[in-house]
Amino acid sequence: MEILLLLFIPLLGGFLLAFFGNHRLAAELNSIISFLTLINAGFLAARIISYGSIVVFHEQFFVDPFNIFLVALTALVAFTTSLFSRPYMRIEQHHGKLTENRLRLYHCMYQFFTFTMLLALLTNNMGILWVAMEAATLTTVLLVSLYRTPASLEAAWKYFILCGVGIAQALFGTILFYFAAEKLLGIHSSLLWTHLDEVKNRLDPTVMSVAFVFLLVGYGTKVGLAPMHNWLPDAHAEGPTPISAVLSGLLLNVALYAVVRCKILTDGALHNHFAGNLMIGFGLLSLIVAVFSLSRQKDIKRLFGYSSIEHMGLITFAFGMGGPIANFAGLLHMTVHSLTKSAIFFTVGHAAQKTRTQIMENIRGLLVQSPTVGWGLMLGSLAILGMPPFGVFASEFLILTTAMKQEPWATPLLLIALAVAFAAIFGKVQPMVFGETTAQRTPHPPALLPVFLHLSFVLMLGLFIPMYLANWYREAAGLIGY
Amino acid sequence: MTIPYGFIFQFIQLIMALVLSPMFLGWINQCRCWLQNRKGPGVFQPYRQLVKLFYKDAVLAENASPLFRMTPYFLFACMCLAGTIVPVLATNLPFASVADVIVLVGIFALARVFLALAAMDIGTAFGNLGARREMMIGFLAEPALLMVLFTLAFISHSTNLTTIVDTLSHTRFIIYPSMAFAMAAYLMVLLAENSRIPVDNPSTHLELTMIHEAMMLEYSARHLALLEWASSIKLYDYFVIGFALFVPWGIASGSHLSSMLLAFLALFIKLAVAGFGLALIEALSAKMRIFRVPEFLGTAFMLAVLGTLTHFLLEA
Amino acid sequence: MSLFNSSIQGLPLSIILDILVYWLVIGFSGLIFIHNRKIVSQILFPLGASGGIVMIIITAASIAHSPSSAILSLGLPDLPFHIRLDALSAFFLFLLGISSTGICFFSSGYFSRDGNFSPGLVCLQFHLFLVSMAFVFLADDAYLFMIAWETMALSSYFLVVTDHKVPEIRKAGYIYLLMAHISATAVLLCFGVLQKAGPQGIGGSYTFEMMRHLNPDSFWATAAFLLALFGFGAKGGLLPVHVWLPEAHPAAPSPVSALMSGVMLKTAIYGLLRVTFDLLHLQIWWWGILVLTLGLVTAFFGVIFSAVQNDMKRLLAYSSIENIGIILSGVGLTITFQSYHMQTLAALALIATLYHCLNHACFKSLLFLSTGSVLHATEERNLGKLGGLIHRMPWVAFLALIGTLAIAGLPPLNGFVSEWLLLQTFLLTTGFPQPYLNMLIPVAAAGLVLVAAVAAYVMVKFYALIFLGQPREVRQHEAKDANYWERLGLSWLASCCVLLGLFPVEVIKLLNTVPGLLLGQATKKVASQANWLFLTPLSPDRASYSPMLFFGAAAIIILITFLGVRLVYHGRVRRSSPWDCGYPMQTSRMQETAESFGQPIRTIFSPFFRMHSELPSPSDLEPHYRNITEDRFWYLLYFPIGRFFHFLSNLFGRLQQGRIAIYLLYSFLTLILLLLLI
Amino acid sequence: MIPLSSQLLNLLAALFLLISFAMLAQRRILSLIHLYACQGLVLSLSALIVAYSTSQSHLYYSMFLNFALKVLIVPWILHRLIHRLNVQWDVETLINIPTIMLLGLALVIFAFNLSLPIVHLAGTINRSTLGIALASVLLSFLMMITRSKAVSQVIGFLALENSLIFAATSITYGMPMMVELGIALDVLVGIFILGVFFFHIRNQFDSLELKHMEKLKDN
Repeated sequence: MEILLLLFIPLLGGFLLAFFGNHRLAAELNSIISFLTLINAGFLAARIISYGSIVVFHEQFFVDPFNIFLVALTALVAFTTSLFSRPYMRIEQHHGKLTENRLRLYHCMYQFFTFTMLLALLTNNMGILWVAMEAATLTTVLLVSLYRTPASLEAAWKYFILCGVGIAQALFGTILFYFAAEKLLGIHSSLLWTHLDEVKNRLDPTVMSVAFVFLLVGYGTKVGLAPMHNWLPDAHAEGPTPISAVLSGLLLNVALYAVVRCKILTDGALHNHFAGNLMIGFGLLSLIVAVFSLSRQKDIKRLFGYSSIEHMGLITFAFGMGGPIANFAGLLHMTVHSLTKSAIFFTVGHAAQKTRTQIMENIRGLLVQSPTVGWGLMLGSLAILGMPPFGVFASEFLILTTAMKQEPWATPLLLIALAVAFAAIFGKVQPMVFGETTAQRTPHPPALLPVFLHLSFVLMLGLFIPMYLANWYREAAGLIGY
Repeated sequence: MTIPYGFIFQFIQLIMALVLSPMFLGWINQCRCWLQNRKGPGVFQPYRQLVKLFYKDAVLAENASPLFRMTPYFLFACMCLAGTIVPVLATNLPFASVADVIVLVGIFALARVFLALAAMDIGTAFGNLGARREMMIGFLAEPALLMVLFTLAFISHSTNLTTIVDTLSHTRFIIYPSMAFAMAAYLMVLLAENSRIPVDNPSTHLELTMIHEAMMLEYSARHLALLEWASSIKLYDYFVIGFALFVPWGIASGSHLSSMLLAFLALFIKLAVAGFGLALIEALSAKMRIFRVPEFLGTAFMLAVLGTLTHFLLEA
Repeated sequence: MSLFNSSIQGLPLSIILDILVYWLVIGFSGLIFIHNRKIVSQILFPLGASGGIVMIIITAASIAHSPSSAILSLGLPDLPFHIRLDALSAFFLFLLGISSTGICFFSSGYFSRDGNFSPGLVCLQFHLFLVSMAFVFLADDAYLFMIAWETMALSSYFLVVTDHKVPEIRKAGYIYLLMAHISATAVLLCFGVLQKAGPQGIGGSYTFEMMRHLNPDSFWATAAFLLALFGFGAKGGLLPVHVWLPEAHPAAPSPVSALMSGVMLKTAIYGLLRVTFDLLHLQIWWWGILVLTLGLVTAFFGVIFSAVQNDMKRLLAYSSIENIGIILSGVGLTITFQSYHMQTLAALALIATLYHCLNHACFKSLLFLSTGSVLHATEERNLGKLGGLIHRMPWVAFLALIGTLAIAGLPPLNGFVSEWLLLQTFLLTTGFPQPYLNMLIPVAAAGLVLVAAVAAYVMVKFYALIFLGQPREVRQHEAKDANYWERLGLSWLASCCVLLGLFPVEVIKLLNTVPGLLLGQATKKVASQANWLFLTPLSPDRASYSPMLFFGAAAIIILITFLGVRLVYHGRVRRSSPWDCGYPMQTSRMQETAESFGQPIRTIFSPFFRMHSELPSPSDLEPHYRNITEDRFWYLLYFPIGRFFHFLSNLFGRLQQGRIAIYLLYSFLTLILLLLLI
Repeated sequence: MIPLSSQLLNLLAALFLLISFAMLAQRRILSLIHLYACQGLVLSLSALIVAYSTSQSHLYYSMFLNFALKVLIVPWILHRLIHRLNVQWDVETLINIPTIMLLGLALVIFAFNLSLPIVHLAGTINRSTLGIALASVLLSFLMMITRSKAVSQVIGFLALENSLIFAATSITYGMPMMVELGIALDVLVGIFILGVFFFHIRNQFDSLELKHMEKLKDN
């Protein structure tokens, strides 16, 4: 029941906002809907934790610790982002960047986007998963191009074409899955993940490997794995900041979730580490490409877009290695990354709004202008760079030490990459936060509750992971297996 | 019933250091006069000098700090201590175990640092210049000195001077080739540390090349007297250390008055010869430019290291 | 406290944890009074100092006890924070307590003066720094160690950039945190190697307890050791990864510089010792030689560079590099001895090393703090512009003199004791299997002596230019002496220097449990048959030293001389202007400057510097002389690396050049490639 | 003896591939749209045949769906678009068609080789169509790469999607209905969004040349 509600709320909210999206209180409504979604997700999560995974509605929906954890995360970040976007978008409107209709479109699409995310996570049907991903692309395309500036249009176009093609390849992979499973499962249930999971050992290896290649390239495009990553920085930089936040915080995770689901099946079919090795390779490649691109950036949101690629690479690497610790670390990293990165985008949004620019040379002395923004950005960047005691370090610690056990050759690469990323990002963040500025101190402190909420959560995860959360991660990690 | 003897020796040594050192300085100057066929002022000239200085009124610069006034006493004390540690007459010195050769070098360094600080206290150009040069010579000479001592220490497996002297003099006689290097190095260090020609000229003022004198320019009367006295004791100390290390024969190990007297005699002879030797060196060699001092002391250092290495090559 | 509920054996450990919590509370209460300078400086910092004092007592009492450990219910699942208090950590905590007490006292005076910083924030970062360092010493699993390690770096970074309006300080902070992070990655990799052989599973082998039990083979052991050497060396300022140190230490406020130099650098030594002797069980002789050589090179480099500095804090920073070098050479000796199972000698070397750590913590903190007072009194850090402060600030001058003599390694103060012990160790080294080593050791000893001698030179420069002579600038005429809190802090540290110098035997009795822990229980106690008066490392006839008697005798002689002179003669004194060979028109500008005092070193060791100097030509109307001495390593190592990475990033930047067709092509080719691979 | 239906199906597959090649080489946008419609027709015909020969009822629906969407609606929308944007006559400059053709040929061979090991276990009546489907996927991919105009790129995208559906219907009697519906919906929405996009792009860059959209890059 929660599942239907969970899907229904954002859907209804989307339609509501399609009509009242330009109302005075639309933003509040948006937050309220997201909040309801969050509550609902909370209930569902509680139930899953207590009773274990469930399959409902002609096996069309299915919830296990792995995806419920992402559902909860999605709902949480969606809610906080809506909180952040309420004042933010209002100021954007005052700056004259948005018309009322655009605002309506924004709110409506925001809810639809949440809906597609949740659908992609909750469905049991690989086909529906694909459909949801495609729908997510469509909604976000509209959101990225919200400002209708040439740059935003270009970004949206690239995003659409690249991800569309990628998704198309994913569809081919899905068809091949179907093709492989059909003879075993018949027409109706042969795309249902649960059934596929049962028979995965008997699926034909060649088909599965080809299929996985298509799926990896396809969904990998959406994850932002190099060399299919090129859309990501543009989309992050040109869209409105809340959208950058949810793109980094949610969409990439969900795409990666799809990849991991496929990996599970492929591993079952192939009995070798083929899928894992592919993911390790792509993870490392993305990591390295991202960190070396970091130092060239001028636009702050581009910078953190690349940092998202970097972290997605790291997570992919972790899942590629597999095993209890690596998966645990991967899940943990998913969590902390989406929390931290969205927090960073919140602060970046405020900073960019204050200084009316996204070019980093022109952002200086944030600490003087508004201490909260300054500290938020500083702490957030340090957290994302894997500085203890923040949670990112915890996951990176686990990933690195596991890599030392399983892929010793890769560890130096990882460490060098992380060091380079540190040098690049911190070298750019420090002058923005510190130093003198001509701008005077802003009168009222910005509403940064979400930022510090996220950061404190990340901090907690670094120092202390509650037992139920840990068990949850463990079960999820167990599901992913090797 | 040896302990009182030990303390007696100790005390005698201290007194000797105080009393003999000016005379030794006088002897050296006398020899130099003879070698430059002049008629010297006599061996006791330094005593007269000291007494005269003690009677004078002290003149201090306005901005002289307490440090400046205390330094002569510190210096004097350091040199006296050094004198007591070195076995000059006998080796069973109770106080010798207070400090070994490394501490000895440390004492000299302490004295040097205090003198340099005092020299810079007034803030005159000459004082600064002297202090800088003195410290430079210090950090070049100290390693050489320590390496010399290390050679000996390696030979005798000890850094206690008394033990070294015991092993060298009272065990059966062995020829140590490393000693030759060590001795040469020690001689060079001695010249540098006591500001003798060719490194510095003790009997000069108002020269841009002066080192030791430049540091004492601002001193007068009793302070100057103490400093002069201290530097003569330093010279004496260096010589007796040299004797203890390289020609330890005659130093009493037991505590009989006979051997005591013998040691006394031996010391006199050594001092006389060595003083003359020093005078000879000074008379023959010309003072070198300050820029060449590093090379000079570098050579000393190299020699000392070579000494150690030869010890490990040939003797170990 | 609910956090520490789970299984703490032993009272000392729990008390130490309480102290840490106490410090944390102080720090966070700084946030409450974030702008209230009076409360923060007059109340919070002294409270922190009280914590330090308790720390000293507890550790001194518990250092001889058997290791006690605890598990905090924090950290990762299956990997809660393990902490352990053994002799080594107790010693370093003792060190932390000693210098932090003095520094806290001083800070309460220092931060009471106004500057553009928010005192509460500084208070928080300061105490966080203390706590993280303590946790570094206490940590018993890799995760907690890394967290404490990085938190230490982070909090100190924020302290360094306290005055972030100044661009140089920002740059220094950046370099500092970057190097700290790189060193941390190396350390992390080292732990990764150490736990490599361990079983799978979270928390599998991340605890040091586990690491102690899995013995990696010599290859992986060497890898771990080299990584540790790099990582910890980078933290400690080992060549060639020292470049951050002379930037960061001067940039920080003086109490912070003191804490960084005095204690934080020792965490590197601690880590190296912990990994090399505690976690690894086999040592290979060439490790020791490597460390010894590196240490000596570092020491030499540090000392000659400190000799040519003009900025007093930079000078001290380089001298920290020197001291770390000396300490590391001691560590190297220890490793070599241990690898040849000469445990007594190893123990002696280790004792000397630890002793020097302790001494350096005292006198370097003391000197940094005194520069802080000078800085406050004159707003001037260029040695060439100071001078004559002994008249204006007698307290600081006197206490700094003690520190100066101590760091110059002069008897009877503490610096001399540790160098004496180290030299003794060198001298006792004869029994190596390789003749080469036997040759090398004396040369190394010579190098050490050279370093010590140059250090004396440097310190004369430091002290004389700041406190002696005539004021070189007008401003120094109204310089004020340190206030009471500052005096308290300074005198605390100064008295530590004196006591450590005068009672070495007692201190060594304290340290003696550490070799037992690290080198095996069989180790014979150092200075076992020494009574409190005479320090005899092995046997009285080999070497002995009694600072107390030395001091007493010197004092007596001074007294007698003084009285004698006064009684026999007179004490009349006249004051007049300095004579100076009768040269007229002496001005204070005719004194030595920092550059001129460094000149001998520059000329003698010129190949080591990267200098360019602007000399006046004879026809200059207003001649001016400038000399810039730089570190070659920037040009030999760091700039090339930077260029290389820049080149790489340009290469990768080509990927993103805007044409959508190209992007599609990437995706297409990837697909084809993978399909071919199958 | 191969049954007639499968012979027909193979014929349609060949046609499909042929059309893909034609699209790859076609310069004029209007005829591109026509080709796309033909492709849709072939697609729905093949669906019909499969449905008939295997009497799978849901395939009829999917056939109707495809027909409606790919033969009527989408081409109609595209026509409207290019008329409104009045680009129906413009011709794009393809670089060197023979090379592209050769590339396409290579791709076809590659696709066939790739599909060989898979095909043999296809129990369906349509052995070799997987290779063709894969080939046409790659071909339309290539087409997207080589095009320099927004509209034609989109047509390439649609062709890609077409060939996917072709693969679905021909090798695995089509996907489950719900999925097909979802896909169709996505395509429809996508077309609408793209249509809106064209206008924005034209307003911003006053042309649909992709070369205007190369501003965002690292430098």
